[in-house]
Amino acid sequence: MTALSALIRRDIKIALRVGGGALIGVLFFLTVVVLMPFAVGPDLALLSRLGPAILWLGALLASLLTLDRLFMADHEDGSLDLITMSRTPLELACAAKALAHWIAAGLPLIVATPVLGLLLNLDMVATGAVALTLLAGTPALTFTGMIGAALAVTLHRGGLLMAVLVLPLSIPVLIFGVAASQAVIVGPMTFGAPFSILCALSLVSLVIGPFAAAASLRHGLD
Amino acid sequence: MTALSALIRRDIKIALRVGGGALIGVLFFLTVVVLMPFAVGPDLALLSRLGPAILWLGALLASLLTLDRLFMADHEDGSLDLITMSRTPLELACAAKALAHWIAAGLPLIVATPVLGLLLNLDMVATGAVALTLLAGTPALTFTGMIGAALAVTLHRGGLLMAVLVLPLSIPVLIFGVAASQAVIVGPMTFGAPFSILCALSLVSLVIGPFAAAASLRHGLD
Amino acid sequence: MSLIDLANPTRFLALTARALPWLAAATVILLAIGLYQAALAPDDYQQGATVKIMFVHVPNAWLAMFVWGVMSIASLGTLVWRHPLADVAAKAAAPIGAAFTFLALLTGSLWGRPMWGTYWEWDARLTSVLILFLMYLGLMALWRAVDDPSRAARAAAVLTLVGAINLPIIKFSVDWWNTLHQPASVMRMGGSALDKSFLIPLLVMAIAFTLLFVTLHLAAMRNEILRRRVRSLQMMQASRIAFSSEAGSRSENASNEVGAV
Amino acid sequence: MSGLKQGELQLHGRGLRCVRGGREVFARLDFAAASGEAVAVVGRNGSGKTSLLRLIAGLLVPAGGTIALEGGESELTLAEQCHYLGHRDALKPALSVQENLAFWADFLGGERLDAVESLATVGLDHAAYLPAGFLSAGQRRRLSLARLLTVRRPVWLLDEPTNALDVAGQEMFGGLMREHLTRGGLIIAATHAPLGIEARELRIGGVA
Amino acid sequence: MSGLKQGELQLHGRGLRCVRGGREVFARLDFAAASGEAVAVVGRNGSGKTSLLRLIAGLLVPAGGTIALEGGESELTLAEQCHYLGHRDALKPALSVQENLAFWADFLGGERLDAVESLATVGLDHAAYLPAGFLSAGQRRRLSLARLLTVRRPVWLLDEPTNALDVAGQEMFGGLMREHLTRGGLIIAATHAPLGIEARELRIGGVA
Amino acid sequence: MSLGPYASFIVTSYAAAAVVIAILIGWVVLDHRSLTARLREFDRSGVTRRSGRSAVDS
Ligand code: HEM
Ligand SMILES: Nc1ncnc2c1ncn2[C@@H]1O[C@H](COP(=O)(O)OP(=O)(O)OP(=O)(O)O)[C@@H](O)[C@H]1O
Ligand SMILES: Nc1ncnc2c1ncn2[C@@H]1O[C@H](COP(=O)(O)OP(=O)(O)OP(=O)(O)O)[C@@H](O)[C@H]1O
Ligand SMILES: [Mg+2]
Ligand SMILES: [Mg+2]
Repeated sequence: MTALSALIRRDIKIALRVGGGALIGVLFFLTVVVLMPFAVGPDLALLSRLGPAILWLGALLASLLTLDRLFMADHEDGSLDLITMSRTPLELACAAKALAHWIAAGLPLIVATPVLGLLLNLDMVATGAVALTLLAGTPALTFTGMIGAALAVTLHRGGLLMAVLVLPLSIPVLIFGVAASQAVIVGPMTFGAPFSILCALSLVSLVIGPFAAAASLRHGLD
Repeated sequence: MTALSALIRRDIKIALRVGGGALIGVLFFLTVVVLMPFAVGPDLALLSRLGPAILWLGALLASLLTLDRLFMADHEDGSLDLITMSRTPLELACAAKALAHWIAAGLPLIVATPVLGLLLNLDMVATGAVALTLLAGTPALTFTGMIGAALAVTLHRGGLLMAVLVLPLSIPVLIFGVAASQAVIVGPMTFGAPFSILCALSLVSLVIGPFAAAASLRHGLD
Repeated sequence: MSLIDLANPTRFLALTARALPWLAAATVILLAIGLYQAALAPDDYQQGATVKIMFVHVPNAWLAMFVWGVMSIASLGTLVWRHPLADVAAKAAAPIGAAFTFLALLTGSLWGRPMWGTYWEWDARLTSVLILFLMYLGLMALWRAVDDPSRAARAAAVLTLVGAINLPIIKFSVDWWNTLHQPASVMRMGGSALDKSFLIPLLVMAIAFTLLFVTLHLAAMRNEILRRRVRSLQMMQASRIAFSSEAGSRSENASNEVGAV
Repeated sequence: MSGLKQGELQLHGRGLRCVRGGREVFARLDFAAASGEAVAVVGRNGSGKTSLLRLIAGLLVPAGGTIALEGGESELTLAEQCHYLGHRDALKPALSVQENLAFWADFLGGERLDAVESLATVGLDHAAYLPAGFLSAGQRRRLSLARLLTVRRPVWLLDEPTNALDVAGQEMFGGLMREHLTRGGLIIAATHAPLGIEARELRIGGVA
Repeated sequence: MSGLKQGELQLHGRGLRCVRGGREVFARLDFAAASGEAVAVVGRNGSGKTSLLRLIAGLLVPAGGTIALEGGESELTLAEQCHYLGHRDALKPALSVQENLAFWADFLGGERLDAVESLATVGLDHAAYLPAGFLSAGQRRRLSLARLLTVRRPVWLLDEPTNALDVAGQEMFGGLMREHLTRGGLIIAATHAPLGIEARELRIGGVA
Repeated sequence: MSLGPYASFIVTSYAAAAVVIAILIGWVVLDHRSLTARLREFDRSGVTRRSGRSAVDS
């Protein structure tokens, strides 16, 4: 336990110092949200209809942009060697790293959602629904993205290849996240069904992600 | 000249090998386009209205995801030291690196646009217009993004901070790119006006980008 | 010939050389029968003649999933036993699977236009197949991007197994979410709901396509083994040049041929 | 400080074969080391010294042969009883010296020494609150050495450990190695320079 | 091969002061070196050897004092006449040995030697088509040395150049340095180990 | 056999399937040819496999 909590604390500390703090995550999110109306055109009705989609895309982006180096940085400076040699099972260490990433990159977004909802013309209930889906769904983004991050180390490749491998896995999360939020805003579906699928996806990824990542790292040893 | 063309060739080679080839860029673009309908919902009319915006967002994303390490990788392995010490002015070297990045990451997208237009229900003329605006506008994305990449080295920071710095700069490019494409699709504006602004933006960034990046790298020496 | 023998690449090559002509012949014969029966099949009372698309669409859709299943099993072989032949099987299957998936998508869209009035609709079944296609492409890109085959194999294996989760989603998407797409009518609990006049040609075509896959897969595996042989010979040649320039100082460490040979 | 003495350690490899990037690096390599013994792995550049250390540390999978540690703690794997000191120093520039060390101490677990004390031993106590990114090459190496001291592990795998150390640093390090050996540990070090302690030589790949 | 002989080179720094991360590393440092001369910069870990080399290479800005090269090509800056060999080796793992070298030869420009020949000199010709990521530590170092040979520059700034080189490599490198000096070049090398050639000592920061 | 109003869709599907399968077959066959040609090349230049057999033998 000390080992895992030490790893989590270290990763959060580094993310906050190097990434520029939790504020940067929020700022990034804000920029994406501000950017969208420009891309889509200044149509308020359309915007509030697209609101959840925009917020979800922002979350997806934030995790894609930062996940890339989740294991690569540790690999390049040799930390990963020592992590593999420790008494902590690699699966747990991977899970701890992903958790730290989620805390540093995912959580600030959720906290910022209410503010951004205002910008996107969403009412209280809708904002709450989006925040709730983000809370349930972003762990899935991190934990599936982790697989790509581990593959990037194994393959000595990064950049777009990783994104190409990871994106298909995160599509379902996006679908159900947006569907659940839309259900609250426009109906006619119920919030419950897509939301519970979203939770299920998160739970599944919580299990599969660390195992796949650890397997990939172990088999990629050189 | 040999020096610059050597730098361009090297960067393209590395991008293709490490990023997994130009095909990956196209595949990434495809994935983003496939992703959007999930976020936005399966409404074909809305999709074709958002088509240009989606293609432009894909281009923005592809450049954001890869620009991050434009100078950072060279900094970390010491190449940047030698590049600064060479007889080639740093401004030109920066421009060459950005050009290589554009060729490896931007050009494939433009080539792939026609196929993606099909998926987004765009007609021939609209697709052509989007491809043209991308051709004129993506250099601006790369050359303004380069400033952020240089700042990332100077500040010893990466990840989202860079994106936060770069995104605001790329907003105008995005606006006019989408506006020009929309003009062709729905009117009522003319294509000419926003398109010439887009070209002007690109030209300005071609000049300012390298100087700003070089200045930032020089002052960031340590 | 036991399984162990099969796992030996050299034996495998010999076996393929013998089996391929027979397989190819069987494929051609069954395809001919299937096509003939499909041509004779009556029009559907709802769908008219467009029902004929079914005889290509459904086998391709099945194979799209089946091939990923084959790759998943091969991936287990790669990760658990680290067997090079499993790597070869997984790599050779990917382009073939991608082709079948592409055909399923294409014929599906072509069928969708007359039936649903649109080529494409973002519904769960169609989308999950598209994701399958993207993952096939991603896998192929991965294989291409990495020149060390065993390293690529292990990464691809992890990804294949993760992607296998998509298979049940494709299969059951029509049941879980009511969508445009037909629910399962051939393979479902409680027997097939399809009329014999459609069912028999469909099954014949499905078997023919499966045979086609087996044939192509074996041939592609053979190519892959040869490709690795070429690679290791190239490497030997390179290290041989190295020895001569180093005046034999490394003779103790003479690099051996490795890989699938 | 007692943890190691519980028995004689015997580390040996038999018939090891190493393949990297599809090329054979070495084959039929045997080695052995026991408690209190230091082995200096020597050989030409590219002969496979680093590869051997990584094989022992479990960071590479041998293409053939076996490695075993006898007499260690039975519930731990070999890798979990090894310290690996490679070229890459596993330090995070954004964290302070003290934070870096504390992290590895917490993460690696097991029997521990006071972090402050080991920083003083390697002569970095004055820099404890500096970010590791501010350290010079030799100071980084010293910080890596401090890791070996805070967490006790019986097998030290050292890859050119004296690189970047100044003369005083090399002496200090010699003392640390000697202490580790007398406490019943064993050392396998790849090196081109003299190691600073008495060591049995293991030559890889013919005469240098 | 003539480019250098055109005159005597004189490199000197006066009253140099270096500040890094807000802390003063050294102050009032003077040094001088002339054609055919090698200066070994020695000192404790963290005394500022690397910092001095980076000051000369123009990679750090001095907080005070001046550095000048007399007798060099007048239209080039000091940095453009220097080779800097640091800890980080400026190699791209994805490119082959030969591609890495060819890139630097093309990019650095100026008078050039055949790349194949310099690879042979440093003993890497057999690995020319291997990706640089496959090289061992010493092989990487050798590849960096090949860069000094393909592109001719009169001033060599070397940071612990013998690190990771095997015995034969150190001898080879000694020969290269001697050749460079006789051709009228000058060398400033930071080192803890003997350099392998005769060199004037420049001590930074008191006795080690 | 009349294909009704949607004949073009049906024909396109079958044609597309034929083309894609033909491409697959062509890929496999051409690949095999070029690979065996390269192995023959090795055989002629005297490079043999570890087992001592020639490059082209299976
Ligand atoms: C691009 C569009 C389409 C895709 C990606 C697609 C995909 C699939 C897949 C994956 C299967 C196999 C599912 C299973 O075994 O349970 C399948 C079966 C089938 N599809 Fe499609 N399809 C598409 C369009 C259509 C259209 C337009 C029709 C007809 C209206 C259609 C009719 C059928 C039928 C009848 C089956 C057999 C179902 C069974 O008996 O299990 N499909 N399709
Ligand atoms: N990037 C940096 N930022 C701030 N301070 C630094 C940085 N790099 C080094 N320093 C500090 O500058 C001083 C001199 O460092 P330098 O690397 O020049 O030492 P050195 O003499 O080369 O030491 P070594 O023998 O260990 O290589 C050290 O005290 C170090 O803490
Ligand atoms: N990551 C890698 N991938 C493929 N081959 C590698 C890799 N690392 C090293 N090699 C090869 O393995 C051989 C042994 O490398 P290793 O690093 O073990 O040598 P070494 O004895 O430590 O050399 P040095 O004295 O230079 O440190 C070298 O020929 C090298 O080319
Ligand atoms: Mg080594
Ligand atoms: Mg130094």
